[in-house]
Amino acid sequence: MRYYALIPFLPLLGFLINIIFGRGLLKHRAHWISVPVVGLSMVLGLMTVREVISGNVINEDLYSWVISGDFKVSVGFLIDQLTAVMLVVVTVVSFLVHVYSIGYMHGDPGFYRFFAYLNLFTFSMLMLIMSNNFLQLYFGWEAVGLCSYLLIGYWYQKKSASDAGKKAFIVNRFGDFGFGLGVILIFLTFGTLHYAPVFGSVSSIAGKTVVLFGYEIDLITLIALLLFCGAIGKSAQIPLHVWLPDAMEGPTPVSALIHAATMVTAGVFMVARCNPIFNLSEIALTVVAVTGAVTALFAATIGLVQNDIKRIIAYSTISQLGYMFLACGVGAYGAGIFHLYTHAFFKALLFLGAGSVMHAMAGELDIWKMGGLKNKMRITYVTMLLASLSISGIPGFAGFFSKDEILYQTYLKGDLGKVLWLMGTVTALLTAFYSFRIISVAFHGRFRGSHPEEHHLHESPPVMTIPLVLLAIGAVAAGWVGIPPLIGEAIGLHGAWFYEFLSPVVGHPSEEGSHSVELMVMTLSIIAGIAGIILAFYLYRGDAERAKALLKRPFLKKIHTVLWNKYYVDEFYHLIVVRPALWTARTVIEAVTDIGIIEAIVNGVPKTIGRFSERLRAIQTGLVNHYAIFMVGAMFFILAFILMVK
Amino acid sequence: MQYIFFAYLSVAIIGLSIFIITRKNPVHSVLGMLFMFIHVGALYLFLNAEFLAAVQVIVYAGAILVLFLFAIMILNIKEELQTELFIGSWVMAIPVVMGLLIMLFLGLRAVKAGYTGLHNIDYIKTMTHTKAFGKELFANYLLPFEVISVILLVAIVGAIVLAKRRLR
Amino acid sequence: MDFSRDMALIKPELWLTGLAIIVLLLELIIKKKEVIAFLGIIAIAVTAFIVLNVAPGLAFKEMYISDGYSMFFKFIFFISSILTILLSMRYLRNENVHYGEYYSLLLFSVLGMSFMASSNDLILLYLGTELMALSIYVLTGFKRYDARSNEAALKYFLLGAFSSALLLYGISYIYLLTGTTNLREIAERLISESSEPVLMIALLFLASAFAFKIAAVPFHMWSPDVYEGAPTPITAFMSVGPKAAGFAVIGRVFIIALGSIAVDWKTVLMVLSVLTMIVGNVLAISQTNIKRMLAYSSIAHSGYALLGIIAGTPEGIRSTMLYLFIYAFMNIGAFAIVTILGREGELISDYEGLGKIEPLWAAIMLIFMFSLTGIPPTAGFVGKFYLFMSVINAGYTGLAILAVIMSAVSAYFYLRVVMLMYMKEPSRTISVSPNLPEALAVTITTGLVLLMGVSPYYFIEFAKVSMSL
Amino acid sequence: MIELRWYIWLSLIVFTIGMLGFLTRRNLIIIFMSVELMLNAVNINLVAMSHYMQDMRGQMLTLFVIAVAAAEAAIGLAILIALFRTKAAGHVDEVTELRG
Repeated sequence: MRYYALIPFLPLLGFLINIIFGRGLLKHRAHWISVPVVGLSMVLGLMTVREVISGNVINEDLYSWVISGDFKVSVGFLIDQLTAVMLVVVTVVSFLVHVYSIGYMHGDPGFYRFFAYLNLFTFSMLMLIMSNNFLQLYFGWEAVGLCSYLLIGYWYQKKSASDAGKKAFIVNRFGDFGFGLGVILIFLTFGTLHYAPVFGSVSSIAGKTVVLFGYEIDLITLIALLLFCGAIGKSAQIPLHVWLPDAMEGPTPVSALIHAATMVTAGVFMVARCNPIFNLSEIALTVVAVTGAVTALFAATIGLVQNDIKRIIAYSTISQLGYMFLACGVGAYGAGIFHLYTHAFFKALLFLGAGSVMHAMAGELDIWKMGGLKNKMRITYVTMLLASLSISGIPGFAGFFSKDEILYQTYLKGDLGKVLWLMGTVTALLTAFYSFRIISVAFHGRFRGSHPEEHHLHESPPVMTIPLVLLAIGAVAAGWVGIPPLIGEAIGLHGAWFYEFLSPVVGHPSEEGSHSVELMVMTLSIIAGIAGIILAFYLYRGDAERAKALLKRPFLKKIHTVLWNKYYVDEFYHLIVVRPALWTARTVIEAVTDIGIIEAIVNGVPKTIGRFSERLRAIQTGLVNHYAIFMVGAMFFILAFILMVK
Repeated sequence: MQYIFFAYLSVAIIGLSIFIITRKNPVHSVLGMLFMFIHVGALYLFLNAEFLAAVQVIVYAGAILVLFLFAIMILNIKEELQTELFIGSWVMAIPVVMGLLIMLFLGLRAVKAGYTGLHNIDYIKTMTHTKAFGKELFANYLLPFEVISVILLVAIVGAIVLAKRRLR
Repeated sequence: MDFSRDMALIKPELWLTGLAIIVLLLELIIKKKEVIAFLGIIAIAVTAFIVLNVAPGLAFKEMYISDGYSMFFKFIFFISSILTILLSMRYLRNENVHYGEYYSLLLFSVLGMSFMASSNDLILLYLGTELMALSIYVLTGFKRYDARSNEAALKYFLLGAFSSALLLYGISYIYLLTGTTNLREIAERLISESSEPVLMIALLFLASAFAFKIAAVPFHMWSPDVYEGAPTPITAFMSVGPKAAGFAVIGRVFIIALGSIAVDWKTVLMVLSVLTMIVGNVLAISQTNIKRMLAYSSIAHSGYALLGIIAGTPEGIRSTMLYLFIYAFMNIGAFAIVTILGREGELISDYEGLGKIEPLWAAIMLIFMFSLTGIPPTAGFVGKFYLFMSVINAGYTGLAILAVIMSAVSAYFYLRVVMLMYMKEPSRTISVSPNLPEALAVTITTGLVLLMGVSPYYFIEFAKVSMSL
Repeated sequence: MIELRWYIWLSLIVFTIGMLGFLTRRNLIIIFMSVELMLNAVNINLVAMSHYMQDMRGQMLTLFVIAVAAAEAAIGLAILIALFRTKAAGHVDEVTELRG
């Protein structure tokens, strides 16, 4: 029984049913279809994971769509340990978000459309992670992107939402272009697109070079970097991170599912999946690690000063994704995937919690308009608190184990590793700080909104809080499958089970460290986390007078301004990309259009064909004789041609 | 003698053909066609194909031309005599057809019969053409012969469907 | 010699003839025409079943051949005629010309086509062509109180007769050169006769007559007029069945009989194919009547399908066969929507806002338009993909590039229909109420277009097996 | 002895005349008659070839052509009659509603 094939196709079925019957038959009952299919797909997914844990790895082509010579397009599934981890993440979070959305999207005019897109997204994401070849990966890659744009611009009547959708689309084009080139290059190099033969023969092309623009470039490095281009775009790393904060224009469940737990982690997954390629290129790995570390620190600093609750969490996501890439870059793919896995729970929880708050606050996003929510929204508060503790790396919570492992492995990676480790530890402090800034400002103190607003405050319905509770359990406990051996020994548990589980796919990190180093790293990261929390509570207690007082100092004020404006990256892009593009569009194209060149090309070609077509139509006079004349004429020319040429 | 005979038949056939396509009055054309068919039949006789000659006269002249005459009865001959003979752009047709004719003629300048079969003239003479033809037809061309019968059936059905008046 | 063996081989045609005559006779007794239609479908189904059980072989002095190739084409004819019958009933009733002869004539034309596909002799080929053509002339003019239908029938008839004269003239020179009309013998005797002027003349006339049948430019000019004027189900049928029959004949005559002068006929077909693709696609752009637009699209598709014959390789022939098979479903499907909309869907502008009033039918039309354009995952893409690949593999990369460019041009007019359906506001209200057979036809075509698009493997195998027999 | 090519040339000329008639005449019946001319040309060709090759096949085809011509005539003239009835048109330029 190949029941695993149902895992992606059930959501697809849900999508089809919704899109066909949604408008007429289902309307506000769309979730009757959507939620069960994803639930079933989760159950099957978990069953498959159990199979994998017991040692069965599946790799087969279900069927081939087109075969022509070397070129083969097939739908095939590879379900190994890495896929299993992703299956858990995608199906569980997706199911919980689906359930949550029933409450959150209640009464929205596009209810069925929303669920249809969510189903489609789940399908695409599952196709992406379960693929056994690059083409299907690419298909899933583009399809999740498509769903992402559709859902960011879900409230398309809002200009900011449709603009954000466009921005995500355009920014991702840059990355996907590179990714597409990478896939093509793989096909040209290996003659196949299936993982197994590509990864099997990848070592044979080590050291091969290609000449590009006169430079000799290592082929493997080129492939790896092109693939990584795609990861940068999809996972919102520097310099293509600008779309993710804007993507928060989409409905909050979408932010939780797509822009925190699953789609944006596709880049990390892809790098881990392609580890045989990346491992052969020191340059590519270094690029990955540095990009990750810089992004982590950079995004965390921006997150410090934002006021929009979803934007803070969005920058936090970018930062945490940076951690994952950092791990991959130092060869600790297991740690990266582990962080991906724990992050999915606590980050989805943070977003859903924020959604719950928005639900109570009638869509308000500014944390300064909130305050004292903890008394009105018990469950939301407690779950948010647990998620924040987890992301801050407090021992015992999921985030601690994964983050600690990343920092430890980074520290071991030579001199550059030490620098990156320092950046990572500072980021840990900042992470704790901005996370608890939200808790402190939004949930503690007194309510800063108007009286009717305060009256309106209420805890969300159970359909929303139950997913919160379930995710909170994950945020606390999900990490216990990957306890560091150091702690494991101390409490008598088998440590590092997760890494051993993944090692058939991603191998072990190359460096071995000592217990004392591990203990030092761990202690420092715990200190950083706790320090961040204390600092946040200290500065933002009450009405945050201390924080306001700090901002009076000119130097800090300047820094704040820079951070508030996100290092002016958007402005910078506006200056170097958008403005020139618009300028070109306005002046050059207009000028040329006046001359008529562009018009000749853009409008002219269809118009010429159209005119040609009209002209040709005149030949068709409706007179039988004329038709025969054309036939005879053609015969004359053909015969003349044949006889003369002979 | 045979040259004269062939020359007469050729000239007559060609002349009648031209006559057919240039007459204003369609009835004249049909009559021209009748004569032409008879001449073609004579040509078949000349080629030792008596049976075909008979068929030519009976089917073409006897059946097909009568159909044409029926159809022409519907036309208003008086009006017909006053309208244009050719389509407006008949000039276009001349070079095209002449070009093709020249090309074909160039290709067909020196044709010869390629193969020799079993049915030589003596054989046909002893057998008589009709008998030889019939033997050949029912021995080797049974399937096409049957298909022809279906074609004729279709023609009958089709002609009735198209031409009958609406039943109310 | 062995008469009973001969009869066993032509069993499908015998049955079809018999059943067609029975249908014709029952029409006198049974007043309910839907029953006649149903009998017609049964007749074809029975024939299809028999075709499956006929052993390959030659019959009637090697005039008739039964092989996988003919079987494959016969299935295209059967499928297209069944779909046509399903589409016809309500249409004919609405047009007030619901006569039982319609169905028997349709069966006779299928009979003619199956003789064409099975003929191993130019005589039988000619007679099959005539049987098919005569039936279809009548079917085209079946709306006999409609001037447009009459006009279409007249034009088709006159030009068809003209083209069959061309065919005969060509046959006469083949006969002169080889002393035979049997395709295999022609091939044997022609080896010594390469590229004689007379042979070229014969080739020219044959190619012209066949090009007329498949509506290749510049022998295409009848087809838009005839397609527009004919009853819509017959248009659907004509654009698929007789066209496929034409291809069956082209494949057999050119590749088997004229194999020794492949260079010459490939040149001719290449010119025709290039012209066909360009003119078909370009002229479709400026059409306002949807049937006419589909007529030009059908011309363009002939151009694509010719590519496989030009490639001349088994892979190429197979691709052409597969393409025609796929084309049968997607084109009849598109015409099915046009038929169902009836007088409400004559013009392309009638499709404005259809997505709002009739989302289901608009969605199905969208699938067919996508398929005709060749957008995955529809069958049209698969067909084009294999076709173009086979041409590239045979070394005609330029042709493949042109075909791809022309496919892009074709997107302009196919997707315009989609654009009108979904981006425009409806200007009027229409009610679409297909009857059961029509719904069935649409279901079959839509289902197969999607199925072949998603998993073409079995159909490719089917074509492969048919070729290897 | 008359050579075969004389017959073929005769046939060619008649065929061409038929073609010319088809291409230029307005009257639908005459156009159809031109097709009959072309068919007769083919028949001359076939019978002559058959005779000179001492083979029956060409004559056989001629018989079939004549039969088909009869069937064609029946159908063609029925179509013409249907057209006369709806439109009273007997010339090609009167039936150009379908065009473009």
